Amino acid sequence: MLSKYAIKSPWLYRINTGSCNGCDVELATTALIPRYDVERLGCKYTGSPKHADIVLVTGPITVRAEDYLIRMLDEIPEPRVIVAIGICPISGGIFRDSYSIRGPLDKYVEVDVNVSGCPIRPQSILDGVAQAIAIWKDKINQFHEA
Amino acid sequence: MITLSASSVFAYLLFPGGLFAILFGLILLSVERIAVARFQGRVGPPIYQNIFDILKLRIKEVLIPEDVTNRFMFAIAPVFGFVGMMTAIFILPVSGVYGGTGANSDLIVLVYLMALPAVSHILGGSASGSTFAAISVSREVILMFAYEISFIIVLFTVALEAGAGEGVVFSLKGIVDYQVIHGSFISNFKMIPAFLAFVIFMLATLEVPPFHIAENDGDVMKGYLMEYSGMPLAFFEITHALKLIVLLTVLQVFFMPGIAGYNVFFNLLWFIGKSAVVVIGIALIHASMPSFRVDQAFKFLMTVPILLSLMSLGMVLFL
Amino acid sequence: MDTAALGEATAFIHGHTAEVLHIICTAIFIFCGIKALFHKELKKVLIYSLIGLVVDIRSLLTLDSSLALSAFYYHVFNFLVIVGMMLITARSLTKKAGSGKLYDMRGFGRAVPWTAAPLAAGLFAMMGLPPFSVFFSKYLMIAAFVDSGNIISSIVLAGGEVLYFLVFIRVIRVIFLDKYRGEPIEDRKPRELFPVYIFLAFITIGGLIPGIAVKPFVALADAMGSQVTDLPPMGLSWPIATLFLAAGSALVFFLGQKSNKRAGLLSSLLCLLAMPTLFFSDAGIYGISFAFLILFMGALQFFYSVSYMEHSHKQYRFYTFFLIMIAGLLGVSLSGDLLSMFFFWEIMSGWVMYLALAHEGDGFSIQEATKYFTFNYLGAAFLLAAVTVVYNETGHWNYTKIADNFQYTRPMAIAVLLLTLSFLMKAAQLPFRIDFQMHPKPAPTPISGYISSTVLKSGPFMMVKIFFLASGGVVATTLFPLESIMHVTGWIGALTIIIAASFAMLTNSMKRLLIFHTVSQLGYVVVGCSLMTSMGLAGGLLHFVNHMFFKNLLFLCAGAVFISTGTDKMDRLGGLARKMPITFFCFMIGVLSIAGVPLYSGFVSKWMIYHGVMESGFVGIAILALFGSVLTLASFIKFMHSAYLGQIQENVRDAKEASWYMLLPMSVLAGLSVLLGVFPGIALAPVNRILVEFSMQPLDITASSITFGADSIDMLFIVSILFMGMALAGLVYLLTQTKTRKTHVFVCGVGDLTCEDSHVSSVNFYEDAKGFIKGSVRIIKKIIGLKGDYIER
Amino acid sequence: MAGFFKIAIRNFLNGPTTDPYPFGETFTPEKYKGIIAYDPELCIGCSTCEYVCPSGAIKVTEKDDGTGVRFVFWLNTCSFCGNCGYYCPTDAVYNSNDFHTARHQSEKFIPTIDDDISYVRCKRCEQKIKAPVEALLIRAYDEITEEVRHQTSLCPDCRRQEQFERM
Repeated sequence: MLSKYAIKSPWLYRINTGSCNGCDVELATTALIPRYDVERLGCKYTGSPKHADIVLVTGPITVRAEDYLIRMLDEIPEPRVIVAIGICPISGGIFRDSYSIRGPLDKYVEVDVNVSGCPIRPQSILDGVAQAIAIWKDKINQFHEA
Repeated sequence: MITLSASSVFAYLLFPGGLFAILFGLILLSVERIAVARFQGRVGPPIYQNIFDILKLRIKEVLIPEDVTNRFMFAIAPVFGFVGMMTAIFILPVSGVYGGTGANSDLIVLVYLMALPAVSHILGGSASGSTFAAISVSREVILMFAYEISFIIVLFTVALEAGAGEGVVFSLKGIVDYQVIHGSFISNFKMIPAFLAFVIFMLATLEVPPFHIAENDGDVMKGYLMEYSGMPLAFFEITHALKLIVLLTVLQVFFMPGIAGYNVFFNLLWFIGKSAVVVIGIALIHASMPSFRVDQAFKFLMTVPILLSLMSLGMVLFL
Repeated sequence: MDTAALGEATAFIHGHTAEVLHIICTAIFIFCGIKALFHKELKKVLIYSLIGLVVDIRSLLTLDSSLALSAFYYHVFNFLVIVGMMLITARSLTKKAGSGKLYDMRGFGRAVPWTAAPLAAGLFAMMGLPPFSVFFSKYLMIAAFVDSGNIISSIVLAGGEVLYFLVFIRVIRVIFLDKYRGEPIEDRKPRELFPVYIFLAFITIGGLIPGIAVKPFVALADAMGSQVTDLPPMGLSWPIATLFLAAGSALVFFLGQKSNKRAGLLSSLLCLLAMPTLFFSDAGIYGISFAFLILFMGALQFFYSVSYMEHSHKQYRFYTFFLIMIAGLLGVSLSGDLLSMFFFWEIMSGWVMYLALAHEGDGFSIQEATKYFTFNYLGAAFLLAAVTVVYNETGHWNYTKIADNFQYTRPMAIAVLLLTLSFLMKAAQLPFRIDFQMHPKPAPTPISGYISSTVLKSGPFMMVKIFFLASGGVVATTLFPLESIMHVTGWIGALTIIIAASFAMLTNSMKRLLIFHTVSQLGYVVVGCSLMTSMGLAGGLLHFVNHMFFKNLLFLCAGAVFISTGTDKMDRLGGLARKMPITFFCFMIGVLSIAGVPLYSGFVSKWMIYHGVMESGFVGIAILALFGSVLTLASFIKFMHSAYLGQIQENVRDAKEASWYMLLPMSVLAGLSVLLGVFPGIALAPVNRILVEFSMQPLDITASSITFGADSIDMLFIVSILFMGMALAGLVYLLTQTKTRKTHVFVCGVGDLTCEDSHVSSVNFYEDAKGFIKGSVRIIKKIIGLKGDYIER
Repeated sequence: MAGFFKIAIRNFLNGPTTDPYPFGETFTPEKYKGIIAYDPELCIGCSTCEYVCPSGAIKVTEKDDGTGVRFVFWLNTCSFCGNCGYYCPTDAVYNSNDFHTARHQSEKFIPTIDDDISYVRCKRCEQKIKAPVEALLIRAYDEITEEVRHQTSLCPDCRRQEQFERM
């Protein structure tokens, strides 16, 4: 099937739902600084959710960011992989039982890979992306069977 | 009437036209991305990266914004640019390899065909109804309006120089033949400013960082392509690759068509070599230049390239 | 006073005090003009203007030719008749209004039409407009001056009339065009009106059959004993089509009172019926093809205005004036000689057009229509002087005879220059004040569309004829060599393209943008025609035809949008393409062909113009012209984005698609634009025969390809390549049949953005580049003296 | 502009300095605070770590059948602050420099460390006490004599009882 070639170019898209930007800085370093070049895997940060394949979500879904997240997740085309970056989206992290966050990402969308850490290391992002690519391959096949 | 002979269909679909140009363009785009990465000290993507981008987009789901203003225009927009570029490649002669389509490979037709990708971006962006797209469409129009002047002046300078004083040569084949006999224009001192102006025009048309404004990731993210996904987006990527090839061919037709060897294969290698060198030069500028703001770019484009091209036009006319 | 005394009186005047007399008369002339202009009383205004104009004729006495004398008698007689008639009506109007004040009679023209009509007719007659006899007496006067050699004073005389023109226009505006507010008053009984209408009939007959009317005055001049020089023949040649349409307009005036639909359809039918009459006319292929186009466009325009004028009032009056204007235009294209051409030229752009343009009746449209009418009147004044000079030099009116014995002497050079000047003014080319030379925005769309696409074309149409005539004669002077006139015209055309298109980049009203583009596209036609080489002229004429179709198409789309949304401002519109898809589709075809995209008609003619210009070696003009097409594309993208695409706005939500009355003409024009884009041969066949008529080497064309010397192009070949690309794209689309899903537009997930603030409207579309464009436009404004925000409004 | 050209050319000539992580080993600083590690032998079940952990990643609970103390650590909420390693008296919990924290969704709710220490019976009164931890003994006494061994194997009451008898 074509998915064997298609997985060679996963496009990443970052959604920040109120994170402290620790993980976002790490995400930025994976792409831009020469040391952890994510482009080697064929990845590229895209500007629009409609081009996204692997969605990297950071931040504990705060009350204000909730409906933005719901609307954004609807705009991402189907064979997609959701990666929760950092402990905040996975479980709310340090802010777990605070009044202003709406709980882990699982409530809104079916997450595929969790990369925990506060903040995560660029290498673990590369790990997460590698795992996401593997999952994405099966999703592509399922998408085309359906 | 239509002379759709087998050779012209072959030329359109396979060799210097469709498949070869698309693949060569995509590879050149990847080469440019690798060169930029290497200039920044990174490894950069594998060379087949852009090809797999297209293949990946093919399998993606196509999203259509529900309050899109005109679905037909939203779907037809990418095809405009694609068709324009395919025709442009078909009529452009590659020295020593492909002779263009004789009478019809004409400069004025080329000018209007090269404006089609910008038109397709504009139509697509404004038909999608998104605000980011609207802002980037207005930027694209301002830029297009600014860099077209220098391109037109360069065009006429080359046409007049190829006419060698007594007339004007509008056919592209004529320009190439003139340079083959009298030495290519790059070596002609009168044409150096025009060459610089054309390079600036190339950077502006290809949206390479000094002019990476309409799709600037900083403020309008993906600009006019914001609402596209799946196959229409793949068409825009293919059009971008074809536009790179068209610009390289036009650069070589205008300024350095020198035929190296005799058989087609050697000329083709010479053509690919020259294109690769130019692409790496573009990558160098890409890696080491920040982007203009729109009004800075507009002022820059309205002064520097126009003066350069007017200088060489003056030299051609009065020297 | 017997003849001898009069004879020596003229000699005495003529003797040594002519200069003193001259100065006194001019002083009186100007004094009366100013007085009349600002006076309150209607009667006083009329009397002052009479004194001024009669004094103005005094200079006739300085010439001692009999032509001058008979002209003097005829002119004075006409004036007496007209002013007598106007004074009677003025007396009856003052009786009705209770006071003589002009402003108390506001709107009387509408309240008591039958009593006030002679006043209007008299005022138009005093201006020297066609159907009345003063037109010929004024012409005789100027002929007398030209005959005696001083052309300059004839031009001054013709120009001087403009002062009195302003006086009359003021009266007409107050009495006829303003609303009537007083209590209803009834017309006078026909028995009292009878004498006034006899006078009116007398001067109208004098205007229609001038030859007979002038006989008694010539006899009187002979009686005075001065030697008789033969009068210039004043026979008019009325083409059949013009007669047919003139009669038709009367028919529409009476039959159309009841239903607007019937009036519209009837006039459209009339235009179609007039077409067969063209075969009998002997006006040569050039005139006939232009006439055919006039009638074809007229039919479409009327069919369109059946539903456009639905909401308007008194449509039959609009249709009548429109039909008379078309009749005038037909006269210009079909007439075989210069005098009748000038006669119909005056009808076409005279008071008929003024009343049709001011049809809406609100202050703004009247003011703009008056500005345009003054501009046309000035142009016609130059034309009158030039036409008489041409007759004087060649001794004939008929084109073919003029062409035979045409010597390019000093006066003839001035005449050709004046002719080109007035035709350029008609074609609205710079560097004249652009807000005057452009036809008014608030006029109803059918007529402003028709003026843009067809009536303004009479300028270049005649310019080509004059260039052809002038290029035939032997050159006897170095004053204004023909080549330099043509070259300067080319440069004026090129500058107009750039300046008008850059104005269009800034304006915010739909129709003003379209009118700016008409001016710039006419620049292309002028550039093409001013080359007078076979490729250049063919390109100019083809653009002449293409522009007619796509410009009218754009105007009709703008009209449809105006009707369904009620606003003409682009920045209040947005997202129309959802509600009016067919209009949008036609609009897109219009935009793509005006920008010159290869598949559409604009490209072929522009291609030919560029080749023609470069062949003649004018690189500057070619660069400006090619850049003009980029400017056009840029401003139309602004129009397209802010009006049709982008987010849908509030006031557009309930817009409905235009009725099929409007859509039919639009789709016909859109089809023609595409057809001529792919098969330009259809329009080029008649153009080739015109080239032969103008004794130039025709291009060898097939249905779709044009070859001339080295450069050639085959549109079908290019279009087939484009279609192959589209087929390829379509194939690829079919192969990837992936699922599609509807989602909302990406605005970072924000939910509460209203449509207004998420739509980039035309006001801030070029915000970033505005500094540069505004700076250059400010310089241009200073040059051509345009004040205020005329462009932006 | 010229400055950047020089840097770009130098980068081009020196070649990429990218760390070959997914396809090769990467440098991890020795003291990098990665996933925490737990050594049951050293743990005395004092649950200081649970107390100091800001994000509640560690749970030290009595086993339901009362045979020992269960130490549960859930990676997905640990913020790698190192409090537990710092405050643990016996250094049973310490930060390893393992940064591979990417887990599939299905493994999300599997506790990363789920270990337990079992109680020891007091020699005299058979009461459950926590086993003595060698590291603590070393730190507490200069040298571990037989006596110390004996004392630590008794429950506090018995130890008090024995001391009392010895007096």
